[in-house]
Order: sequence, then C-alpha cells, then structure tokens
Amino acid sequence: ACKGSENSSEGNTETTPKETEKEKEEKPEEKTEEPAETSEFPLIVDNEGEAIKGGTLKVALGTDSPFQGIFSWVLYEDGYDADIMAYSSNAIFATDGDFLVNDKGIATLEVDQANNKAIVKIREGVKWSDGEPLKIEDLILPYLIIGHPDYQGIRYDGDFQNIVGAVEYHDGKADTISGLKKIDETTLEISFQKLSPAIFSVGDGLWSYAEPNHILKDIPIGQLLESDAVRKNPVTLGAFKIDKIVPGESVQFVRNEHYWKGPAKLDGVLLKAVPSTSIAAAIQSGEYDMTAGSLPATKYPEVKDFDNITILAQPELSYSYLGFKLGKFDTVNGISVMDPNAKMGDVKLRQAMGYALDVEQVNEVYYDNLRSRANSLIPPVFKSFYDSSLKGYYYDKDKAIEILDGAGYKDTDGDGFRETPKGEKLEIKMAGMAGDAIAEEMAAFWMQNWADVGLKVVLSTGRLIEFQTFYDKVEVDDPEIDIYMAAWGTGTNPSPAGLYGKNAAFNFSRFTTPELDALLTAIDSPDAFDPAFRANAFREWQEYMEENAQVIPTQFRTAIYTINDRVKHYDVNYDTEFDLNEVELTADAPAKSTK
Amino acid sequence: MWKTILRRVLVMIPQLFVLSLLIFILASFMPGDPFTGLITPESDPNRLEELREAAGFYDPWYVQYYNWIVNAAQGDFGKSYTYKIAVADLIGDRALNTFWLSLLSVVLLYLIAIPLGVLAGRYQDTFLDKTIVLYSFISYAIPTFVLSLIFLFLFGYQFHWFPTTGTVDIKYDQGSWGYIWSKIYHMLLPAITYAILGTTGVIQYLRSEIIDSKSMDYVRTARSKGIPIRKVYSKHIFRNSLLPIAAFLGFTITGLLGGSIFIETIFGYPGMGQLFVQSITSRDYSVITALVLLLGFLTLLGSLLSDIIMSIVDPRIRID
Amino acid sequence: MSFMQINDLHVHYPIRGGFFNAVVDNVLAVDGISLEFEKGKTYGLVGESGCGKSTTGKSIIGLEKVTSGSIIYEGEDVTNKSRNRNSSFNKDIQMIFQDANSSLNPRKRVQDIIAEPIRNFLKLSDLEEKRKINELLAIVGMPEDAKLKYAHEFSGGQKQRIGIARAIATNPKLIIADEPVSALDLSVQAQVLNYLKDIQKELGLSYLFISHDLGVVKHMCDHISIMYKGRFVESGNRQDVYQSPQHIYTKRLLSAIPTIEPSTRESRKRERITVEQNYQKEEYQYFDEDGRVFDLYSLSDTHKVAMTTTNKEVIHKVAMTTTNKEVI
Amino acid sequence: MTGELLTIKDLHTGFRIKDTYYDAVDGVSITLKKNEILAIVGESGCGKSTLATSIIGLHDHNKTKVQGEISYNGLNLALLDEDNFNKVRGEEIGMIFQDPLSALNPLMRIGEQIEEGLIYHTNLSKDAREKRVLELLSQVGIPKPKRVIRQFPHQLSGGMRQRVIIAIAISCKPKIIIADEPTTALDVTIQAQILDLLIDLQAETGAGIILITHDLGVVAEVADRVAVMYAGQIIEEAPVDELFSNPQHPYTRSLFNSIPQMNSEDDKLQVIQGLVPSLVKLPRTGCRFSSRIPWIPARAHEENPILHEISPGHLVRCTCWQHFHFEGERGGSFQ
Amino acid sequence: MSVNVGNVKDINENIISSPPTGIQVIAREFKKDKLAMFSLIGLVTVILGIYVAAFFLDQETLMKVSLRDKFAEPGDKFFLGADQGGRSILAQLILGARNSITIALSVTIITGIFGIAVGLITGYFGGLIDNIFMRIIDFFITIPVLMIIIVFVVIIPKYNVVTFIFIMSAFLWVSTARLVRSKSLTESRRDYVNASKTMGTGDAKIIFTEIMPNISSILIVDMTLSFAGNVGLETGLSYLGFGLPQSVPSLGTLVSYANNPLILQEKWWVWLPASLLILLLMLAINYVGQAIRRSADARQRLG
Ligand SMILES: Nc1ncnc2c1ncn2[C@@H]1O[C@H](COP(=O)(O)OP(=O)(O)OP(=O)(O)O)[C@@H](O)[C@H]1O
Ligand SMILES: Nc1ncnc2c1ncn2[C@@H]1O[C@H](COP(=O)(O)OP(=O)(O)OP(=O)(O)O)[C@@H](O)[C@H]1O
Ligand SMILES: [Mg+2]
Ligand SMILES: [Mg+2]
Repeated sequence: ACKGSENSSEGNTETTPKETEKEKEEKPEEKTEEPAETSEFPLIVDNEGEAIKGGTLKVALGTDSPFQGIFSWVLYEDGYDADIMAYSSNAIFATDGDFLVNDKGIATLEVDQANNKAIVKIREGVKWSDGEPLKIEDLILPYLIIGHPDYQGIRYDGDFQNIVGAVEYHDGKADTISGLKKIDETTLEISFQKLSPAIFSVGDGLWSYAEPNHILKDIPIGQLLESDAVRKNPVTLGAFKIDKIVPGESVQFVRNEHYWKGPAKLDGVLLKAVPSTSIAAAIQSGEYDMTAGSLPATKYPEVKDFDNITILAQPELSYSYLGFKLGKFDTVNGISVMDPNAKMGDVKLRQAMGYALDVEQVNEVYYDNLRSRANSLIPPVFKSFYDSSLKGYYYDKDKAIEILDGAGYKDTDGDGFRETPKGEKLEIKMAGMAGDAIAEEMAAFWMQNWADVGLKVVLSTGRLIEFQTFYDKVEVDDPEIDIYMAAWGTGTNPSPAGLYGKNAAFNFSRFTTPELDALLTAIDSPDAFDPAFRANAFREWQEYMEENAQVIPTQFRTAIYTINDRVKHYDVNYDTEFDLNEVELTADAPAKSTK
Repeated sequence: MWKTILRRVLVMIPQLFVLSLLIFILASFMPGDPFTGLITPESDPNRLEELREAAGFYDPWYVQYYNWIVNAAQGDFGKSYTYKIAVADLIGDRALNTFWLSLLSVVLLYLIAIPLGVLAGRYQDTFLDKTIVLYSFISYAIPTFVLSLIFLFLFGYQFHWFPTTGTVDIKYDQGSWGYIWSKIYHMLLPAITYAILGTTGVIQYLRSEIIDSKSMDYVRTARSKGIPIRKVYSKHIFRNSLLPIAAFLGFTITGLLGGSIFIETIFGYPGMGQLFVQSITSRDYSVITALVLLLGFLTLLGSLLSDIIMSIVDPRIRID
Repeated sequence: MSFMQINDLHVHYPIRGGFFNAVVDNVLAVDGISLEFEKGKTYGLVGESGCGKSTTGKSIIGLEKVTSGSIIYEGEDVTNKSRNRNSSFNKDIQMIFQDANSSLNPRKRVQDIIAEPIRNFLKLSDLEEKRKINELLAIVGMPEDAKLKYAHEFSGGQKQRIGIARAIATNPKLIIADEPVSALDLSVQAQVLNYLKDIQKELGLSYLFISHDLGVVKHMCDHISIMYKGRFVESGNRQDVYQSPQHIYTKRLLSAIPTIEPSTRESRKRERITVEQNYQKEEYQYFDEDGRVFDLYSLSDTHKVAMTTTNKEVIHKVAMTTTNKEVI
Repeated sequence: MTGELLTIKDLHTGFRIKDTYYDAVDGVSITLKKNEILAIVGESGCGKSTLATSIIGLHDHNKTKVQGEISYNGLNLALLDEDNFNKVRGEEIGMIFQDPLSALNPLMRIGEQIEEGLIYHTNLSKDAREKRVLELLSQVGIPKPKRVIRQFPHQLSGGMRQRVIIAIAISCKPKIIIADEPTTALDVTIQAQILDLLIDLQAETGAGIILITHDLGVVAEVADRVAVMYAGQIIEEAPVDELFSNPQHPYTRSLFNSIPQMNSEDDKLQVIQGLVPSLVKLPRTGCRFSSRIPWIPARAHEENPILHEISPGHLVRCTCWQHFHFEGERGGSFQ
Repeated sequence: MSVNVGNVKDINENIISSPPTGIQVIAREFKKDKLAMFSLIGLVTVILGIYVAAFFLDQETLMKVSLRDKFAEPGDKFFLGADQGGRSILAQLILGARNSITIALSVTIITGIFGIAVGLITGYFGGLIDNIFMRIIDFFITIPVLMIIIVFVVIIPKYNVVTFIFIMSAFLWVSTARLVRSKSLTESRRDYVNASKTMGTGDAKIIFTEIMPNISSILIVDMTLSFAGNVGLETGLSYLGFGLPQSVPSLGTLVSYANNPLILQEKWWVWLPASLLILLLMLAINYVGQAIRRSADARQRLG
C-alpha cells in the first residue's frame, strides 16, 4: 500500500470514524457512476466574476484540537497535518483515476518487473521553494530517514523492508540502503525483494515524496521531529510555501515563486483551525473559502442551505462494514485460527443479519445519501477492480426471516427472540464505536433492525466504545464481542491481503480458509501485473467474501467540500489536472450566506 | 515566612508523589494506547508492536513508573506520543495559554462580581439585591457550554465582534504590541463567558461578607467617629469584606484552570483543559500524567498563594 | 478528711510550629498546683482572665489531659482515666459551666438534658427516672412543666438552674462550677448563688467555685486560692485572703475591686495607686526571671503564700540545714 | 441651668418586630451636665444601649424609630439627618464601646483608626494629626505610643485596646462621651485603671460622660449622678451618694440587696422574683415593676407612674416605693 | 463575659417554642420567604411528578429510534418534538430528569453520608485521627477531580449509572468532609458537648445525637448545594462525552445536543426544555438552600 498517503489517525472527537481515508494528492481520471446518488453533487465548480489580482484563500481546518504541526511527509502522523501540507505538497508522482502513477508529475516511474527494480526519473529544472534545485539525493533522503535506527515512526514496516538493504541499514549493519542507486543526476534505481502490481500505485515500499537534503542533511535523524526545518519553515515543492505558523492554530502560506508549474495566482493561503462545532457557522458567515480536507458527511445538513457556497462531492476510498468474530488470533504463530463453535459461525445467521439491516434508511435520513449501501469490499472508485454486478446485502427483512427460519433459528420460549437451532438462548454482543454524532442512533437502529427479525443484539459493555478501546478490544478478540461495526480506509492500493489474510493481524473476524488465502495471493501475485488477471482475481475474491459473509460491507462514503462563491474555479475530481496554482478569487472577502 | 513557604513546598512533594503514582496506575489501566490510534490497513501491525515494545508498554507498571519518576525528578516528563515533542514544552505552551485565559477571566470576573456583590450586600433585601442574587443564581445554573455556544454564535459569528478561534492573529509578529493585543482580543470572549459563569461564588460570598461586616462592632466604632457613610463603607466594610476574597485569588485561579476544559473545547482555545481531553482520547499517557500532576501542583501552589496573600493582607494571620 | 487530692497538677498545651509542625513550646496553662477537697466545703479559684482557672477545673473532671501530677479520688489514682459510666469518680464529680446557654444542647428538651446523667449513671426505671427529674426540678425551683420545653425558652438564670439540676442528678460529691454566674445579671446571679448554697446544705456537696469576681467568691467560699499564670500565689480561708493578704498580687487584686460606697472612692483610689506603685516596684521579688510564681509556703494551717526571692532563700537555707542535719 | 450639655425629653426608641414598633426606650427624659459623669444602670435588656445609640444616632434606620427630643447645642439630634449627624458624631459626642476585642478594625493600624476622625473634624495637616495621635495615646496611658500607632489591634492586650478606643472617642475633644459598659469585658485590675483614666480625662477636658453599666460597684467608683433604668424607663435618678445611701425605688433597693457584699457574711442574697419581661411582652401601662413585687398591693402603684422628686435631684417613679418592703418583712402602712 | 447575648435572638426565643435551629425555624423562614416557599413546592412537585411519570414510562420502548421522525417538530405526534433518533423529547425529558436527579441525589447522599461521618468524627476527636484524615483530605484536594473522573470513566469497563455514581462519589466527599469537620470542631468545643462528656455519654452518641443535629442546617445547605453541583457535573460530563451513554437519557445528553449548531439554532425543542429544566431546578434549589442557610444564621433571618 501507499505509505505516503497516510490516513487520518487523529484520536479526537472528530465526527468521522477514524480510519476513513483522507486522500487529496491523487486526482485521477473520470468518476464512477456507482453509487448514483453522488452524482447529484458536482466535482467541479466555476463561479462567475472577474478574478481579482492575488488575494488570499481562507481555509478552515475543522478540528477540535490543535494540529500537531509536523510538516514532513516521513514524520507526520496526524491527518490534519497532511491536510495542511497539501498546500505545499512534496509529492513527486502524479496518478490517474485508478491511482496509478502517470507521467504528469515531477517524477516518472518505470518498473523493471523481471529484476524487481523501479526506476524513478525526475524532471529537470524543478526547484525547492527556497530556490535550490531538486536532486536525486532529495529522493533518497526519505528512505534513509525511515530506515534509520533512530526513526520512531510507523513507516518502517513490512513494505519498506521490501527494499533491498533496508533491514541491514535499519539494524545498523550498513551505512546506507544498498537497494537505492543514483544512476545520474535525474535517475534513481530502486531494487526490491519482490514486486507486485501495487508498485504502480506507489506501493511495495516505493516512496512518493522528496525531502530537501540540502536542509535536512545536517540534522541528526533523532532530532528531525523537533527541528525548525520540520516544525517552522519546511522547504517544499508545492504551489505554496509556509510563511508563518502559529503552532496548533494557523498557518500562513505564500506563493512559491519557484513552483515548477509556474507561480500561483493567489498571494497565499491562510489556514486556521476551527472547532468542529462551529465550522458550519464559520462557513456560513463567510469567514472561510473552504475547508482543508473534506467536511464530515454529518455536517451536510448544517451547510446544505447556505447560498454562499457550492458543495462538491467525491467518493471516498473507504467502506463501513459489519464484522463477525469467528475465531482467535494465535499471537505465537501470528495466524488467525477459526473457532468451529463460534457463536456467529453459521453463515446463514450472518447473511440474515446482513439482510436485516436497513442501511438504506439510515443513508437517506442521516446522510442525505452521501453514503450508499455497499455491495462490495472494494469501493467503486477502483473502477477496474470493483465488481458492480455483485448483489451484496441489501435491506430485505422477509428474506432475513426466511433464512433464519430455514436455518432453524426459532423462538422456542416465546420471548420474542430466536433461539439457536439447538434451542439455546441467542444473545449477540455487538461492539460499536462511539464518537460519530449519530453513532448512538445508528447502533440503536441496527439493534432494532435485528430485533425486528427476532435476533437479540445487545451492546458489548453496555454502551458504545470509544475508538481506542474499541480497537483494543477487537484486536485481542475480547469474548465480549460477537459482532462489530467498523470501517476501513483502503488507501490507493485496494489489495486486501493486509486485512483478510491468514497472518494479517487486522483480520479481525479471524475468518481464514485456504481458498481465501489463494484468492488473496492471486491478487498480488506476479501474474497480476496483467491487469485483466488482477481484475479477475479481485472479482473472485469479492464474490467469495460475499458468500461467506464474515464481514458484510454496509456503506460506501462520499466526501463533501464546501467552496465559497468567490473561488473562481475548484475541482475535486481524481483525474483532472487541476492544481492549486490555478485557484483565483473574484472578491476581496468570502461571500456570506443570507440564510 | 520563607521557612513556612519552604515547609509547605516540601510537604507538597509526598502529596504529588502519591498523586503521580495514582494517576500512573490509572493510566496504565486505560484500554488502548497511543499506537492504537495509528491503525490503518496500511499500517504494519508488527511495526506497531515494535514501537510499543520500545516505548516500554510491555514492562510491568512499576518498572514504567520507576523510569518515569526518575526522569520526572529531573524535569523530564517524557515525550508526547501525539505531538512528538517534550511534554514539558507542549504543556508549557498550553498551560501558559490557559493561565493567561484564567487570569483575564479572574480579572473580568472580579470586575463584574465585586460591584454586584457590594451593591447586593449594601442594599440588602432591596429589589436591586434580589435582582443581583437572581442573576448570580442563573449564572450558576446555566450549563457552561450552552452559554458559551450562544455567545460564540452571537458575538463571534453573527456580529463579528470577537475572533472565533485561536489565540492570536497570524499577521502579528511575536512580541509586538499588536500581537499582545491580538492575544487579549482572542481571549476576550471566552474570558467574558468564563467570568460570567464564575461570578456566583464571589457575589454570594461578598454579599454575605458585607452583610456580616455591616453589623460588626468596628463598623459601629467607625460610624461613631462621624465620618461619612461612604467612607465607612469604603474603608471599613468593603476593605474588610474584600480581603478574604482577595485571599481566595489563588484558589480561584486554580479553580478556573481546572474548569477550563469546557471553555477551551468550545472556543477552540488551545489550553490545558482541551489538551487533556484530547490526550485522554489519544491515550497520550505522558501528557495525561503530567497534566494531572501539574494541576495538582498548581492547586497546592494556589492554596499556598492564598495563604500567603491572606497573611499579607490580614495582619492577624502571620506565617513565620 | 479530704476525699480528693490534687497533687502538683500540670496541664500544658503544645504550641506547634517550625518545620514539620512539631511541638516547639508549651502553654503552661496549669503549672503545678495542689488542692484538697473536703466534704461540704466550697473552694474558690480566683484570678485574671487566662490564668488557668477553667483548665484546672476541666482537667480535674477529665475534659483536659493532665500533663503531670495526679488526681487521687478516695485513695484511687484517677488521673487521665478515660471517662466511663461505671466509675464512681465520674458519677461523683460533676460540672456547671460558665455559659449556661451553650452548655445546654439546644436541640434537647429539659427532661432529656436532666435525664442524661441519670440514664448514664443510675439504672432507674422510667417511672423512677420521671420522679427523679421532677424532684430535681423542684430542688432548683423550676415548675414541672419546664420539662417539655427547650433550653432557649428560659432566662439565663433558669438555664443555669437547669445546669445545676443536671449536675446534682447523680448526687455528686464535688461540683466544679466554672464561673456559673458571671454571665448573669445581678438579681439573677443572686438567685443562682442562693440555690447553690441551699443545695450544698441539703446534699453536703463540695464546690470548686471558679470566678473572677472577688465579691462572689467571698460570699460563697470557705477556702480561696488566687491563681496567676497557672500557679497559686496565695491560698487560705476567707479571713486569710481578704483580711491579711500577703502576696503583692493578691493585694493588687483586692485593691482593684470596686465597692459600693461612693464616699470612700477618693481614698480607695489613692490606696489603689499606692498598691500599684508598690507592685511596680517590688514585682521582681515575687516572680522569677520568667515571671513564674515561686512555690507556696505555709503561713498558718490554712494560709499559704508564694515565696519571694528573699524568703525563698531563707526557706531554702532552712531546708538545706534540716536535710543536712538528717544526713548527719 | 447653665451647665446643661444634653437634654433628652420624652425619648421613645422603638424596634420594628413583625411590622410593629416596640419601644425599647419608653419615655426617657434626662439631662447631662458639663463636668459630670452620669451613670445609667439597669439589668440586661432594659434599654441602656438603645438609649446610647439613639443619642449618637447609630441605630439601624430601617428598623428603628426614634421619637422625642435629644437637644444638644440647640439641635434636636433625634431629627438630624445622617450628614448633619456626622458633624456632631465624633466631634461633639464620642463613644466608647463595651467589647474592645471587636470594636477596632482588625485590618487597620491603630494610628490610622485614631486619625480617621481627625481627618473629618479638623483641618490639621498630616504631621499635626500624627502629633495629635501620639499625644492622645500618651494621654490614655499607652506606653511607647510611637510604636503602637504602627501596630494592629490584635497585637495589643484587652486593656490597651480599650485605651485606644477611648483615645478614638476623645480625639476631637468632644463635649459628651458615651461609654457603654466600657469595662465589662475587662479584668478588675484593668477595669480600675480604665475607670481612673476616665475620671482623669473628664477632669482635664470637662466633658460630660454618660456611663452605662450594670455594675453598681463601677457606679460607686466614678459616677456623679445615677439613673436606674427598668424596662425602658428611668425609675430612679439621684446623685450618687444619695442613691447609694438612700435608694428608694423597690427595684433599686432589690438590686442593692442582691449584691454579694464584700463584707457581709450574709448567707442569703436578696432575689427579685420573676423575669424581666421581653420587649414585646412589656406592659405599657401601670408600674412596670409591679409584677415582680406581687405582695405589694395594686393600689400602692400609680396608674400612670411618673417621676416624683422626693428630695432635690432625687427622682423616683411610681408611688409604690413608699409602701415597699421586702417579701416576708413587714412593710409600712398605707396612708 | 458579655452580659448581653444576642438581643435579636432573645426576641425570637421568647415568641416561639421550639428548638432555635430546628425544623420549625426553617419552616418559618420558608413562610416568610415566598420565593423560597414557591421554589420548595415547585421542586417537590416537579421531582415527584418526574418520578411518578417516569414510573409509567417504559424506557426501552421510548428510546426506540424511529429515523423518519428525526427532529420532528413539536406537535401532535410528539408534544415536545423528537430528537435526532426520532425519540420523543418529552419522554426523554422525564426519564432524563429522573436519571439525572437520581444520579445527583445518590451522589449527594453517598458523599453526604461519608463526608459527614468523616467530618464529624475527625472534628470531634481531633488528634491523631484528625491528622490522618486531614492528610488524606489534603491529598484529595490536590486531585483535579474533573480530570480524574474522566480517567476513571475511560477505565471502567462496565460503565453504567451505578458505576458512574460511585466514580463521582469517590471524589466529591472531600469538600463535605472538610466543611463538616470545621463545624464539628467548633461544635465539639461547646460546653454542652463537654457536659455530655462529663456525664458519661459515649462518644458515638455525642457525635450523632448531639453534634449532628446541631449542625444539621449547615449539612442541609451543603447537601442542597452539592446536589445542584452534581446535576451540573453530570451535565458537563455528558457534554464532554464522558457521561452516560446516550441510550440512557439524561438531562446532560439532551442539553449536549446544543453542541450541534444546527440544533442549537433551529431545533430548539431538543435542548431548550432540558436546559430550562436544569435552570429552574438549580434556581429552586438555590432559593431553598438560601432560605435554609438564613435560618441557620440568626443574623440573616427574616422571621
Ligand atoms: N485548647 C487550648 N490550646 C491552647 N491553649 C489553651 C487552650 N485552652 C486554654 N489555653 C490557654 O491556657 C491558658 C489558661 O486558659 P483558661 O481557659 O484555663 O483560663 P481561665 O483562667 O479560665 O480564663 P477565663 O477567665 O478567661 O475563663 C490561657 O492562656 C489559654 O490561652
Ligand atoms: N436591633 C434590635 N432589634 C430589635 N430589638 C432590639 C434590638 N436591639 C435591642 N433590642 C431589644 O431592646 C431591648 C433593649 O436592648 P438594649 O441593648 O438597649 O439593652 P441593654 O440595657 O443595653 O442591655 P445589656 O446590658 O444587655 O447591654 C432588649 O429587649 C433588646 O432585646
Ligand atoms: Mg475560664
Ligand atoms: Mg447594652
């Protein structure tokens, strides 16, 4: 998977579940038709009016806690920092609608599949925001940071170790990573242990950002985090550069005169952190032109009536799902072991539970259809991998009842709830995550849905569980949990091996079969460099998952963006080549809503 | 006096020690840890385990505590897991923000409460008094966040009288007058809200102090000297009633520091209270522990400060 | 024969301070006094405010911890014995408090107040208890219907009488009366004093009568001790103390008492001034460097006076020679 | 008479209790002369302090009603408003309070507290005021006055504080000093000193002093003239020698008999039956003392008792005095 | 040695015939103070009403979400409208008030009992016991209560009304204990206590039958105020998300809906009734507490 596009991991009261992806760098091609509702919203906005000269774009960062302010792609952990850095991006690759690297970026990628090598070439004449030219050393540096023994972040992981020599370097046995080779002033060759199709979406250990070697080389890796070069005046490659920071609160960007696509039209960008409770009011009163990152879908009702903005929408790279606990993780051997006697072991029961959920109503009432019933574990954005023909699980109460009746779940003691085919009482404990503004209502609604088909579902621990605790419990296979409602962000590489493989710790349902493993291996196998093969592997896998229903996808998500009427043109499309340097304003101050 | 202060400070040490132990044990019981927050399909569970190992989360709590307290004794409270900077630096900034906010709140609070309390006490049982008492009860009864939100929407977003977020406008350079004013300006709305909510105690206390003082013998003595009644009030009644309140200053400030959670969360003001809530959710143990300790310490300091003020303003109390 | 002896009683209150709030010094509230009580007698304790009168009384009855010295009751050492219902000492020594108001629980009816010692010390049936209460009320001259009232419904004098009724409920031998009348008006004071005397005659009680009013003490007491800074400066019977005071402090105290003869005020003032001048001049002889009163020596069987620097030496020599003699 | 400083005529001071006013001082008429110490004695609650506060106007105006005439220097103090009263208070009339522990502001230095009155009633300069304060302190017999002015009340003993209060009262050389039980809270030795001080002061300044007390001994020591109060009224008034040698009103006589005499060996003290009636229950007509001497027949009392001058300067209320005898004794016959 | 003890009090004492600080005095104070009387009656009626009404309501059915009724306006179907989950606000108000009051009351009673016992005992005995408890209390004072409660809320695995009550109680008894201790200290030095001691009455009896009744007014005042404070604390914790789960209705959860600006501005029926109820409850409690306090202090009494 692509480590560069880390998702938001901030643990706060932010209203979207935490693992939702916040992707912005990639703006790939044409959008999918599915789900239909999203198409009600535009992806692009054009506003009337003469553009003023210069001007400052005002951006609100909706957060309840100060941003951390680690402005380095190798070091940051908080999604908000990524949202901020988006304005001064260091990304070297550009990607298309399938999130595959194309040649529109600073660097191009060539894969030598036979030798497990990737060749990265950079454009000439690209300059850092301080005027220094971009060099191959700047591309090598991030690898040397992540692999360094003093590096404390999470990016030194299995994928990274796929780079030849990374482990030796990390263990201190080598001074540098042997797999990185500077061919000439514009070419870098990277050797990998093995390659998969993920390399094209910047996976397998490939890194998609440059770090300014001329600034950072003198700073010991252990002290980078505290250094001014990261916290106060980072040198960047993007359309804007950071001019001034009030830590945790606001950032002022100015035009990067050295931007390789040409200087921005705006004078700068002013970004401020705004508490999530007042973000809507802030948009309404015209204090800001837009938000950094998307606006949580639950905020939509608050902003939908404002007449000073255009709301853009973009499908998210994530899905919500219902998971069933079917075994335990054997931590010694690092594999999932299924429990043949698991309470949720009956696939019929699981399927019935999937049909019983009236997700459609929730989507309509609470999300204004900004979320849609998911039919697959691959979001539709991945057009070539997504299997639109899957039926999935949809709301069908009668079908659920029918399945349950057929499987022998009957109410034998007349309490209104079904017993197991063996006649034992069936009480299913559900773990739900707290935090979302409507999490409580949704959990209550799900339980009601199940009660409607005669299943007794109660909350584990008696209430919704807060994010940290939730994963803590789910991870250790807490016996209090039979089923759980969660969500995954997929990143740009939708390969599911890390989430459903036999030895994936994140395979929380602990469902594992040889077939499944075979299907997963196929997806990332060398054969899969053939797109057709890979697409097929994905398809087969999706079908298998639907059949077994150890996780049932429930919702696909759509991200919304509010763009003020004074912004002349804005675009959230994945595949157009819109860039921030093109943004123009038509007035001196953002428009106010009259409502 | 210095000896007493020194003694009080020394007595604080075991108290803080026990507090640190308590909070440390509690923190170790908290489900999840700072790395749980990093879970994404892309994160490598093995790397997370490695980081946990390195952070010492698998050591027994007493080993962790020992390591922590040894460092803490040297002023090193560890690093924030979320902010990746020294806890001392992180809290230092936030504490300062909270401190200034509390201080401004206290000033405003006293500016509001003292005249009201004095009037209520002086014109006891009149309509004025009853109105003031009613006001004080209402300000006590109204939930903090309701008033805060209303003020924020009204004066912040509706009328644009006050800035709505942050501590300072980015356009000023640190240290300039504009910068200082901007800081105060940003604190003003939360501080006013805070002050209004906090007035009850002072008004009530002052009112009953004044009512009590009025019937004191020394007031009768003062009146028998034939000095104008307003002088009797200002030199005898007010002064004597105000002193205990002045002496509460230490307590009041620490009280406000502790109660800052709501205000800071609502006004997006990056202070200690907000940091605490955030650290709880992100399981930033080192910050949680340090914050609780700091607040405990400040509470002790506040009570010491109160005692010192008391001994300065009230000649009857001497600490030696 | 005396039924109770107080020997060299000391009561010290610690003064805390310094570094860990340690005891840095002591208030010598009572600093070595001895007393004996005989049946049916009244013992007066007089002195200026803060000289330790109340402390003496309270430590005898066990409300204050005795630092050193002993209290012997009928041959038994009762010093610092914890108070309990079964000891005869506790039953036999009772107390009347200065502030009648605060010594009666405002939440209790008179009958419950008076019944308290009865219930604790005497095992009486309900009927007997009732009778006893009526009897006690009659002794202190209160109507029976007072039983159902609360203390605050009575005047100061009546309250004090309720206090007396309570104190005599267990037929005590000794009542410690700590300024029982100083909060009362003249005429009420007279009432209470009369009752105290009547009851004494009737029940053969002894009193330790604490007061700062020399007139009242003279009226009430057979034996009077003048106290100063926790020690006795002089003690003796009425005659001894009032007619031939020896210690300079006693003289000064006596001279300060106003009389109700306006005609003599001029001469009394003059006398007062002379005494005061004398006091200033000779004070040093009567107290040691710390201002502490010297030990007592006997002038006669009844009359004891604190020594002065001069006679202290004399007596000391005498003592030395006597002991020497014995040694030889 | 030329020496009259203060004339009180038919003074009624009532407290509001449950919306009705009850007179605690009920028709008091009395005069104070120059150079005189007038003692007012009586039991607790008979209205002595109320009389004093009425004169100096320190009562709570919301709850108290003062009627009658208190004339001083051509002014009726009873009708004076607060501002004008402040010109009299402190400057012309000084007051000494009972409890020296609480009568001084604990947070102000002694010097300031004495100086306060001087600021408003004199136009002395700051230095002059300080000189005067020092002078006052030595006048009331405080050693080391230079140090004392910088001290706080709690650093002084009770006797010293009472002296400071006296210094405050006399700071503006008032013509009248009202002392409400100035020695009740003090030890006898200190009481004697304070009383001597009062006499000396009066001899020096020639002020008229109203001395309120319940201690007949104190009266005997210092007073020139005595008024005995009972239940809000003066029931007997006489020069001190006359009163002590020839008390007439049954109440006065009873009081004298209830003193434990320094030199009497009497076993029994005289007791006055019954209770002082509370303010609300006070009989407003007839002889107020009659209920406490029930053995004296009703006809011995006057219907509306007035003060009778039985010898020059000796006034007694009600005619019952003529027929009074102690209970159990044989009384005089009726005429 | 003062001869004159509280003139005003004398008058009172002669008129009435009951203990001077007892229930009657409080009753008289209420009769004098119409507002307090009104508050008391209102408080009792509202609380009783809430409990009775809540008794007839079934929490489970009422808390059933009905998405289509999201934010239904006040009207026929829902008298006070519905919340985000389409649940009746009125029912939640009643149940929530019941829960909040129960919590506040339980916490008040638990902390009251514990605090009073500790305060009375330490104040009465003094010495070593007092010293030990004062150290403990000193320690508790250093604890930032709100923070520690939040930490506890996070830790406790089974988090419900009962555990919530205990967590709150564990840290809130201290101030009561301190107050009671100081009162008990002065009261213990009064002569009627000494008198009881000299008459052989046991310590426990003196503490609980003599001292406690005499400081009962202060205790009541303290309890009313801490009751009010506890209501506030519960609300605040709910707001921060550390209170009761939303499925357990409480006033705090209702008010915290106001956190959403849309609801605050447009869906007033969701948060306003609960806020008003809290406001009125607090006002009433304060007026009642004020009257009781006055009755405990002779100087401020009205009647
Ligand atoms: N609990 C205590 N702690 C410390 N010192 C005390 C205590 N009780 C009394 N004292 C001190 O002991 C001394 C004697 O006090 P005591 O009450 O016996 O005097 P007293 O002669 O009864 O005075 P009074 O006439 O004022 O009642 C005083 O100096 C007093 O300050
Ligand atoms: N502020 C007041 N309100 C109502 N009644 C009062 C007030 N002050 C005094 N009284 C009553 O007025 C009567 C006279 O009181 P006053 O204080 O004048 O008596 P006193 O002779 O000075 O008594 P003492 O010797 O105790 O000082 C008493 O019955 C008292 O209860
Ligand atoms: Mg005493
Ligand atoms: Mg008086």
